[in-house]
Amino acid sequence: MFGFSPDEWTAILLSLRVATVGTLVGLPIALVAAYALARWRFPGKVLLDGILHLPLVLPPVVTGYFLLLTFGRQGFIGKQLYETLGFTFSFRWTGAALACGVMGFPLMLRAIRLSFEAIDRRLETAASTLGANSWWTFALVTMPLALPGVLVGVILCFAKALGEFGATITFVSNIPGETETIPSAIYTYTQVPGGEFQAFRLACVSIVIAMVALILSEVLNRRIQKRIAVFE
Amino acid sequence: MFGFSPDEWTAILLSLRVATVGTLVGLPIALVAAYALARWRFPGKVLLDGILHLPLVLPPVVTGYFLLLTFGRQGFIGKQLYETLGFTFSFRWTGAALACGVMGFPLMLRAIRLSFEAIDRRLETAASTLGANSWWTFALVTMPLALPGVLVGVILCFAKALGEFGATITFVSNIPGETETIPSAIYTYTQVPGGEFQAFRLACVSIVIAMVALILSEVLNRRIQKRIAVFE
Amino acid sequence: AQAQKTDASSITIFAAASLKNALDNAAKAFEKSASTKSVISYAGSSALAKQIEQGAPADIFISADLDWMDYVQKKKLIKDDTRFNLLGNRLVLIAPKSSPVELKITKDFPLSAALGDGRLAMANVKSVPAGKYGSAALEKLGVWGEVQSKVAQADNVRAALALVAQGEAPLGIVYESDAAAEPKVKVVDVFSEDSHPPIIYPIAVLADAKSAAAASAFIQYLKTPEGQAFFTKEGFTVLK
Amino acid sequence: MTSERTALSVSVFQKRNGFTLDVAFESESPLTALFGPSGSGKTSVLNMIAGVLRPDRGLIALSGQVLTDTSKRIFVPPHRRRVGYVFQDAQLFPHLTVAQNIKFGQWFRRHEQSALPVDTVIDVLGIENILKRRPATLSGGERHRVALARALLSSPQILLMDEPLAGLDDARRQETMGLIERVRDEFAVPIVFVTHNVDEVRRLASRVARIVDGRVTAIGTPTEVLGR
Amino acid sequence: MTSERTALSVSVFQKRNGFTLDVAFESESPLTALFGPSGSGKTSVLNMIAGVLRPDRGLIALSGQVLTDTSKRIFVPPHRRRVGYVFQDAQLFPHLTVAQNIKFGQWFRRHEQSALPVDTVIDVLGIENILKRRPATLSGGERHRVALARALLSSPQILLMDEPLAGLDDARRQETMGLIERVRDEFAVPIVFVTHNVDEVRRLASRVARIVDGRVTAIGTPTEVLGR
Ligand SMILES: Nc1ncnc2c1ncn2[C@@H]1O[C@H](COP(=O)(O)OP(=O)(O)OP(=O)(O)O)[C@@H](O)[C@H]1O
Ligand SMILES: Nc1ncnc2c1ncn2[C@@H]1O[C@H](COP(=O)(O)OP(=O)(O)OP(=O)(O)O)[C@@H](O)[C@H]1O
Ligand SMILES: [Mg+2]
Ligand SMILES: [Mg+2]
Repeated sequence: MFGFSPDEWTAILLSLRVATVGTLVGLPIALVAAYALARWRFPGKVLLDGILHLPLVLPPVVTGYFLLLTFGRQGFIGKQLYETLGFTFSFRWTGAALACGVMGFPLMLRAIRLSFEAIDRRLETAASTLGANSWWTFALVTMPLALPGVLVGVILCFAKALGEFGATITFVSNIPGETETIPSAIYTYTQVPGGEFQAFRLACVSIVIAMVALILSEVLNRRIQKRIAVFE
Repeated sequence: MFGFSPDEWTAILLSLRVATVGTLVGLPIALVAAYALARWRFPGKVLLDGILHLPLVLPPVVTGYFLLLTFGRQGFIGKQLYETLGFTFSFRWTGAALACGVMGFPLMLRAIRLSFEAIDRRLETAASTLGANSWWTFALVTMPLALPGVLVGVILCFAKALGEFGATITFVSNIPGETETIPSAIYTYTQVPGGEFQAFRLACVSIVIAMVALILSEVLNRRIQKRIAVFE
Repeated sequence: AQAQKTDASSITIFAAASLKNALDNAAKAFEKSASTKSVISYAGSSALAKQIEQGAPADIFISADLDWMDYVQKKKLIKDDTRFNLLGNRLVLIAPKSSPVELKITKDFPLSAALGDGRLAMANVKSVPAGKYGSAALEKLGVWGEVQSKVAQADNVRAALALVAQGEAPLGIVYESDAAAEPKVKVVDVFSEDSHPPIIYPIAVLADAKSAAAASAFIQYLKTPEGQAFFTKEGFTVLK
Repeated sequence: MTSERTALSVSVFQKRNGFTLDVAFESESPLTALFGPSGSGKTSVLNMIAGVLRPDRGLIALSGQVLTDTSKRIFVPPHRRRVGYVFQDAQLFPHLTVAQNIKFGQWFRRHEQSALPVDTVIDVLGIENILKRRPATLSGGERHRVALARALLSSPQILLMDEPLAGLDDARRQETMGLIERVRDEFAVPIVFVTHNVDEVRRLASRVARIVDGRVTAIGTPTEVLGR
Repeated sequence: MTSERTALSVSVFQKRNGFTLDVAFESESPLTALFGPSGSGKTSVLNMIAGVLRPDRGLIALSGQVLTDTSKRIFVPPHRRRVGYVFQDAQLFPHLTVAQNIKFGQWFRRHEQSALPVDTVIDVLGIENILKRRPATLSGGERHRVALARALLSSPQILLMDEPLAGLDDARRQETMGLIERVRDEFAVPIVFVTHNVDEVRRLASRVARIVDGRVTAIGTPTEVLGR
């Protein structure tokens, strides 16, 4: 279909899966981290904040290499995981999802945190006087009010994950059917004469996917905004 | 100092300059675009929105290649610039700044837009009844209230610009003293056997710079939040 | 579903990205003749070497230069006896198609003058093989000192090629195999073999290859004239 | 009917899912009170006079100047209307201090001849001690008083006040009513005033419009509309 | 002094840049009114009873149960206090409909024996027509009435009401006062009530504390405190 080779189709589907899984698994962690950073005071907060930004600051290759050293089968976390659970990230699509999730994480975190910080805390107070403990308050007030930011975070992370290349290829290499995502495939095509057209075609697929995701998020956002707008 | 070679020092200073210029030049554009996307309705809005996200979605190398085709000396914009103004991006630090700015732009845009959308528009209405036209309202009400988001946008863009590598090296290559930023230098080191230590050292510099920027933004943010908090 | 097939009918190859076209075709032909499927992961040699060090499930490694093969060999990650030099390549000086430049590569040839205030596009001279070979050649020819400050180092050969093809740089040094396929550039001259260290793509079977037998069979196939043809077609030279 | 002499002429129509506002009244009175149950459309009328809400159809004119005329597509934007609007819920700028909030309006109309003496307003409203604070640290009544001061000091051509005396204790309420009377008489600024309080209407208004369910059901002097 | 029989006992101290709150009063009365000028600390006292503001020092007890005791480090969190709090500025949840806003409190206290009949409250407050709307589309008075309904229906053990009758027209104010009386008498929920209106105090309260500048200056029956 559309003249894509089976390998390319595999890469497209894999990219979708990797970006989706990376984003969705990262989401709850981002929610917790964003909440902690927005609301709590604890020693080492700035340090944690800084560490969570690292994937943004470091060249992706460095992040990928670091993941390889940590979550590779010889890595100090990867080894534990493999020996205790028999689970490994290395050279699996799960590793690609990890890399993409890690790279997109800071973006998601920041957007969500920004939204948490913008919430009128008097509404949370009101919820507590009505009998909601902090969990319920979070679920029924904080989260719904922060939804536009969560949505932006998700879309940023997803988009980033779709485009992520340096960390992925460094961590889990570029194995067709397992870890070759769209950007890796594009990279490979740019490395040989005559691959430009195919690279371009794959880039277009990325764009289309991102566009669809964006439009979806936009529609959702408009609905949410309409719901929680303080003024029509 | 710290055992860095002069070339490395040059790379560090250059990275700082490139990231700062890329961010600051992008900021006004991001403000306008974010305002337009948050407030106005116009045909092709979703398309514009999508295009502004592209640097996030595409592998950096593709963005860099695209910049080369557009802003290179033979590119259709680059050529005009060179012929009319004698100004060129190619192989200049300005080109690196352009690449970094472009790569960080979507992040900045999104954070700012999120803040604009979260503003209580009744306050803008109040400003208008007090005689402020839309420019003044923007300057005195919208902007100050969106400051936390603008700050987040700036820091995200700056961090991304510090780490940007793929687009920069593809667009303006790696010329020590002119376009060799920290990530380019790091990348070079990771590509030679035994270069890990130097790569690591440079990565630490990136981290330190980002940390300082982050702490600064955090301090500023806390001040702003304190000012505009709806509740103490 | 375990995608890294461990059965003998499938091999995983880690190969330098510049080999894609030739190796893809060779692997396809080999699959037809020997019904061994091959999965090929293309990336930079350094990334691949480090992944092999971290236990990547590969059977064969093809590096774009000797350094990274030496790196994995030193760590005892390959079967020493299977290593050999598969391919060679030639370095060429290129210019945009429309460029009137004429140069003969000789000792002290006027490269700097030909560049004017333009840049010489090369792959990274510290890390990318083509860049390393190129700078070595220029040094040997006695012109490196003059042009060193005019070099624009790209991420890889293809990016250097793009800089010349786009007219950003008036001259560039790339592999012949790349230059041949790009219609927007022309070859100004070829670097002589003795001006730089030999350009070599070494290949080896990895020490903990899961399908060592099939891997060896594939390497044998690459040595046959039929296998070699795929590489010569893309502009590589086959080493004996 | 709408003559130059008519101070304020309002005739607006708007449908908003379920609620229909169809209000028409004229008033030459220095202080017009809008009176009526909650949800009847009083705030909506003020919003339309201020230009922050556009009627579907309608005409609003003040001292002969047309502010809104949908049939002629005239719509003077709010910042050109020189209204002083005391919103029902203060709407102070959270990022500015009380003093800056008050200056906000003054500054944009600094070339108009200033209306009230600043010190008097600050004194009567009792906000001298909180001038340096930010709205988030104010009590409900304090916030309301700052909003009053801000509107009073913005050199308005017309004052729109949405329950301006709510949340004030009796003593301050009396003083503030005195201030409003001064604005009305001394500075001749027409005032439109929303309230639920009959006493306030009797004391301040010379004309009252009773609005029920988006319609004017009675208009006249306080005695005519409210009885004795 | 603080005995089991005392319904409500408050004694709190707090310094907040420039403002010192130092309030102590006890009341066994079913409805205690806090009366005093704007900015005197009435809302702060309610906030402390509700547990949304912590005093620097102090003790708050309700029907023998200690809610806050800084000396013993006791602090019952707000969601365990079973207060029904009508905030001065509504604080409706903007993302929920009116009906959902009201359900919010009911749901969390659904195991407590329900206090008031829902229909009566909705009827008296006149919000049946707006149950499906979101707060952003409500008028000021409507918002306030929804806040009242939400607090009344949350099965409170004590009702805190910050100017609950502000913004209501006379007819509805009378009806609502009747409702409050019913809560007070029939359901025996103690009420603390902030207002500026002397008539309301006289009608509803059996005990009044006058707060001025963060201090209780008088406490007693309405006649004792307010005179005749
Ligand atoms: N963060 C703060 N810093 C300084 N003063 C504060 C702060 N927060 C509140 N105050 C002051 O505390 C005082 C009491 O406030 P409170 O809201 O309790 O008053 P109130 O009696 O409810 O007034 P109102 O009738 O106007 O609602 C006010 O004078 C207010 O300005
Ligand atoms: N978006 C909307 N959709 C439906 N109805 C709306 C919307 N916005 C406002 N209304 C209704 O319009 C009516 C008039 O509102 P308005 O704010 O003008 O009332 P009001 O007379 O000022 O009442 P109050 O005294 O309570 O402030 C109200 O019944 C309100 O519910
Ligand atoms: Mg109103
Ligand atoms: Mg109060």
